[in-house]
Amino acid sequence: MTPLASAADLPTSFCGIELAHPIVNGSGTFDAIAARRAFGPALEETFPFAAFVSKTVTLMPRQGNPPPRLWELPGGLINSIGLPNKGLAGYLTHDLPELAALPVPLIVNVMGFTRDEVAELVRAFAEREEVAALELNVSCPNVETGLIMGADPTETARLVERVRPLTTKPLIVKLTPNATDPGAVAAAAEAAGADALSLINTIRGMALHPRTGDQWLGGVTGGVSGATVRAVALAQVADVAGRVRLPLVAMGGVQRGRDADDLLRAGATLVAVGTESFRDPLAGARIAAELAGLRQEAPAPGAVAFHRP
Amino acid sequence: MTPLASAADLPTSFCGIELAHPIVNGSGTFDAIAARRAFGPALEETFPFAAFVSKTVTLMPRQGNPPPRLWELPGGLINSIGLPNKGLAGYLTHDLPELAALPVPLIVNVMGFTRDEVAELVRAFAEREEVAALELNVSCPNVETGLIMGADPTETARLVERVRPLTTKPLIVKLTPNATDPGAVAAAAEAAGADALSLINTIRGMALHPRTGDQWLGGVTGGVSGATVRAVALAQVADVAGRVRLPLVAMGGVQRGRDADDLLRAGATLVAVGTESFRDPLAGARIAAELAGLRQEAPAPGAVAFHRP
Amino acid sequence: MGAAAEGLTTDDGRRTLAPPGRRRVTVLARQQFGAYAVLRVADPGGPPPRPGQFAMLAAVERWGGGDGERPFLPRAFSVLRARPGELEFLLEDVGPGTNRLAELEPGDGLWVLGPLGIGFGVAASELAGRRALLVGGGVGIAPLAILQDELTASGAGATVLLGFRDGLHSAGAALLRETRIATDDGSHGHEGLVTDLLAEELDRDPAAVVYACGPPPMLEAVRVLCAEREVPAQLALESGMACGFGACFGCVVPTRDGYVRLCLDGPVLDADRLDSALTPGAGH
Amino acid sequence: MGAAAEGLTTDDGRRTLAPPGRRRVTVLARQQFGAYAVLRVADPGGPPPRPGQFAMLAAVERWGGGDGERPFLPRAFSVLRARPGELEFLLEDVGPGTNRLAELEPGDGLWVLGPLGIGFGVAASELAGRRALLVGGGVGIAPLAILQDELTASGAGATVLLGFRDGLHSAGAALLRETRIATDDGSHGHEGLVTDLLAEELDRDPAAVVYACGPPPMLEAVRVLCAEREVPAQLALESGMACGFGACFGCVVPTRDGYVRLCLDGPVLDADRLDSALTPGAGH
Ligand SMILES: Cc1cc2nc3c(=O)[nH]c(=O)nc-3n(C[C@H](O)[C@H](O)[C@H](O)COP(=O)(O)OP(=O)(O)OC[C@H]3O[C@@H](n4cnc5c(N)ncnc54)[C@H](O)[C@@H]3O)c2cc1C
Ligand SMILES: Cc1cc2nc3c(=O)[nH]c(=O)nc-3n(C[C@H](O)[C@H](O)[C@H](O)COP(=O)(O)OP(=O)(O)OC[C@H]3O[C@@H](n4cnc5c(N)ncnc54)[C@H](O)[C@@H]3O)c2cc1C
Ligand SMILES: Cc1cc2nc3c(=O)[nH]c(=O)nc-3n(C[C@H](O)[C@H](O)[C@H](O)COP(=O)(O)O)c2cc1C
Ligand SMILES: Cc1cc2nc3c(=O)[nH]c(=O)nc-3n(C[C@H](O)[C@H](O)[C@H](O)COP(=O)(O)O)c2cc1C
Ligand code: FES
Ligand code: FES
Repeated sequence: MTPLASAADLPTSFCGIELAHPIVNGSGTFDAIAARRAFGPALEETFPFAAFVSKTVTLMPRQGNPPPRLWELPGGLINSIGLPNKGLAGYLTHDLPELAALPVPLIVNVMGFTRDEVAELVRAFAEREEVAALELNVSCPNVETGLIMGADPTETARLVERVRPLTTKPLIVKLTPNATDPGAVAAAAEAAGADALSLINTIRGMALHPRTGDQWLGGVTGGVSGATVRAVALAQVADVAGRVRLPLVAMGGVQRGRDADDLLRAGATLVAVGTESFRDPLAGARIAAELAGLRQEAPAPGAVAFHRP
Repeated sequence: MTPLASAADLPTSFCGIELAHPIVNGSGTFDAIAARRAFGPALEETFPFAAFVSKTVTLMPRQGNPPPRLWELPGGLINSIGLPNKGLAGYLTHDLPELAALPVPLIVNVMGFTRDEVAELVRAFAEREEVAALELNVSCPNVETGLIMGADPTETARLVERVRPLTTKPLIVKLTPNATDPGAVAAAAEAAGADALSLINTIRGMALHPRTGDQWLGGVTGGVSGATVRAVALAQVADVAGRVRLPLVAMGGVQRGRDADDLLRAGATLVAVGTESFRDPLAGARIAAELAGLRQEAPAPGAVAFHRP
Repeated sequence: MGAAAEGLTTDDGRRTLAPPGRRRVTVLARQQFGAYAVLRVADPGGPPPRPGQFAMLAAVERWGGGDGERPFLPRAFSVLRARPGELEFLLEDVGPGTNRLAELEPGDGLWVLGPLGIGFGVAASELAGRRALLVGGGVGIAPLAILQDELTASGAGATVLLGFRDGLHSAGAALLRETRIATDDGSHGHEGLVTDLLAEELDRDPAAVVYACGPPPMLEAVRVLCAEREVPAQLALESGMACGFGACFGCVVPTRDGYVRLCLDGPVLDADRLDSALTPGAGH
Repeated sequence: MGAAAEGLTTDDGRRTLAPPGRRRVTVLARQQFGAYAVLRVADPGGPPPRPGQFAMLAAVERWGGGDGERPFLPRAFSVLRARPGELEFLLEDVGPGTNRLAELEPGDGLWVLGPLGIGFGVAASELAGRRALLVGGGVGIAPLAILQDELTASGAGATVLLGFRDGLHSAGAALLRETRIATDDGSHGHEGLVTDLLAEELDRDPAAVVYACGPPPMLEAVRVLCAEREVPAQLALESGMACGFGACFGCVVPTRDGYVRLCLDGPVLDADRLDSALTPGAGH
């Protein structure tokens, strides 16, 4: 399809971090430590992303939601994972050293149930030179607080104002799509000092048991991701790009270089791959190569301006 | 698949209106007058819906958005139609007499850009005995105002309070899915005197031109509907059903009796079919028959209670 | 064949009413004409379409069947030719829908909704003694075949001018009779545009009614040529459609009186209703 | 065959590492065994899997290929049998994914990611002189075939007990050697449950290690039987998976130490780690 091109043709600068190409992973959709257990040292040689974003870390350890946690959709997935993780202490002891050894910069994604908790998490990473940037998950639809903080401009602004002074590292705010006006939240985050924004997180969805008609997911509702959210993601990215000057990490249903290109045209600086990595662990590298191929055909445009009629 | 069953097995009462079965159309997805031009009098003999919901009527005539207005998705559609209609006067003169002659009750869907406009529309239909119920479109993502009124509980409450005294007809408020908390809007509409709620309207989405990378839709963004929104619709219906006691008209991606059944189990009283009618003009009747078939296999449950873990 | 097969017509005889449900029909044959495929289907219950009418088609298998791949919505196709109980369609493989249709085999199931829309006006009152000039471009030749059949049957006759990209496409000309052909690359007939042939014909004898179907730039050139010479023209336009029966308001094209739904008030429009035939989003 | 084909193992020899990319392989043959299909594929680059390991499979064509129908995600399948450069899988058609795989023909393309997960522990230290008792139910017999091959090759040998619904399914027993069979309807072997046979065997001689794979109720019965008799058991469980390599946290099952990802820490788990083998959402 696209001519074989190298992702090395697409060096990208993001908040002062130099990346080999603009494709990273979506938080919680690639576990580099698990992948190293499954694939061994070969993983590092073919690491598919230009930076690694870790799964959301909370202050205390979490088991996550009861299974079943997955429901397949035509072109997508509902997950109700529920943010299982070892907690801050466990992450610092067990995960950080392993992730720091990856061949790409590390972005740590954190979530707290209060502003104090987020502050504690940010403070914990502020001095860790293994960490290139921090992403604040204010948007997880599986956990009550995520919805509340990230859906409201004022709440978001207060959170960012609170943690901004605690670190000089780039702060990425990950917006929730389950909000009336993601553009307004984006503008509030920018005004409060965020360095970048990422979007979209998963969209709230639900499935019933095919035989009993009861709820299927252990967490009742879950988050929709994959191809099926692509058009919604594109709309929100274009909207937010029109409202802020911050660099954006865009995601939602990216499966091919073409999808990544659409998000870049809509105004993003980086593109994250989530669900597609489940189908193809090296999807990130493939998409970067496809994108480089498209760029050979037609060079990168400036972000397109979308005009209301 | 399902045994041949008759939709007549499913009489349903909705706000005091007796219907042959629980399947109606989504506003703006079936034009009974146009269909009569295409299909002639045979349409009435096989009319697919138990009640007819007309396309949104505004006070003044509207041309709608410039084309292109459609973009196909895997399992769905983005439309940026932009609410073209003849306006109130044109509707009363040209459409109402024709729609009143349909073999099923008529529900008129109206939208205004201010509360005064909505009030004027509601007043205009209050005394028309051809009209069984009114649906307030406060949610159309193609028009700025729709987003604002229907996404905010207070705005919605004010609107409903304003128009509630103007009619004794059942008032259905059609919620927007592009809201932080549709359940809160639903509760506000109930408290303000709505008789029923309908959901979901389309989800904001966007597409780029496959070759030029520019915006595809004349209206820049549009609304996503069809199978691809089904899981999101189900989640919102279950959420709203848990927050209000009002009857619900549920819609979003219904293609089969099974999908309608899921929404009924989640707490709806009626189910509306939208995009699927584009694929199959008699989809409403087919889905009603499939539903009756499912009911023969397993009788209707009470609405399932979904328990958070 | 029942009442439906008799064909109630409205809109001055330019519309045969469609039965309200989509019909599951069976593919009888698929034949290749260069770049085009002709699909012949059995349609025992279907009424006889008017020339220029179309149908919404979807394969029964692997077409968003309850579980959403693309193609998801049915696609619009002009009736190429109709015989009692049979319909023919002409396809060019340009995307997922036409690709899927072009791989159907005899025996496969096809959903058909139609005939839909308003066809060409060929009543004696419309021709008013002038000759019929049929102008087709690419896959747009499809509705001209059934139109030629009708004009031949009525004794009116027609002059047929067809334009194609290249030799592979001009193979489609075999579907009509007594054609003059233009190809962009000169591989068949006149090297150049079909509108060169049209200008020639109109210069020779402007007492004509033009019936045209083809890509938007061709239709626009036809419109301008005819407008300059005050020759009446009927243009079969294209636009993206979701439903084909007026339900979605998605297929509008701008006319001098505002937007009209092409599936309901077209696809054939009188050229003098248009400021331009270059409708947004049409063509590939 | 390169380094990958040699097969680096970890987790006490119970895991062969997978190459990090999915491999596009070719179907060599499909053979029907009653209700089951065996798919044999060429996998020249693949390392030799350990018994109990699985692979994520997806057809190259018509599998959410960039445009989202269901099946969209790959599906997990135990390796039935492995020869150098070849793999075999056993399928039962229970939904869109297995349906699509079961219609693959020789020459068709298949995506394979694997071998994945931790397989059965069959080291001499684990057997510790006891005999191996293999207990399979339905399509769960798959990993027992490769396990029997391994135990036969090592000279340890194995007693094989298989349970099926009916005669159509018990045809799958032909995939293993020297089996004792139970069917629910008595159409083949013992009329009743395979756990009846297991109880009999353990009553006769409890010096055994049990290796089991099958539907959750069967595994739970095996777990209870073995726990009562303090017989060590290794159970190959099932749960819904999206990725198969630990990326999504979707496949967790509850153990005495909390949830574990079955694709990473399983699918084979020591029975004494479980309070129950009835994992939510598994089975059909
Ligand atoms: C009245 C009428 C009669 C017609 N008669 C014929 C005929 O006789 N023979 C024939 O071959 N064709 C005919 N067409 C055209 C035919 O309907 C289209 O070519 C067909 O819809 C293409 O579908 P596709 O899936 O193959 O291609 P698509 O993927 O739909 O691509 C076709 C064009 O649609 C646009 N497009 C691309 N992606 C999308 C998307 N996701 N959503 C929306 N638009 C998109 C682009 O402009 C693209 O070039 C007719 C159209 C009309 C309206
Ligand atoms: C480690 C492991 C090894 C396995 N080995 C084998 C093997 O060797 N042979 C074999 O035949 N099978 C095996 N399986 C099971 C196999 O993976 C499943 O049967 C397969 O995923 C079914 O896919 P499907 O699309 O055919 O059916 P699905 O539609 O996925 O239905 C299968 C079951 O999944 C659930 N389900 C239904 N719809 C959905 C949905 N939309 N989203 C999520 N869940 C849904 C229901 O419980 C349903 O009964 C194994 C599973 C695991 C985890
Ligand atoms: C299984 C799964 C787990 C996820 N976990 C997290 C998480 O821990 N933190 C987070 O910020 N986003 C999480 N996400 C959201 C993704 O990072 C991403 O925003 C979303 O999936 C959309 O991208 P996609 O369509 O490419 O998957 C998760 C998504 C999935 C599918
Ligand atoms: C083409 C199109 C036009 C629509 N027009 C209207 C409208 O005028 N008023 C309205 O309230 N909803 C309108 N809707 C929304 C539908 O009524 C319905 O809420 C939505 O499409 C979801 O249902 P579906 O997935 O079954 O299509 C429209 C939807 C489509 C696809
Ligand atoms: S295609 Fe739907 S109105 Fe014309
Ligand atoms: S299947 Fe994704 S973590 Fe196990």
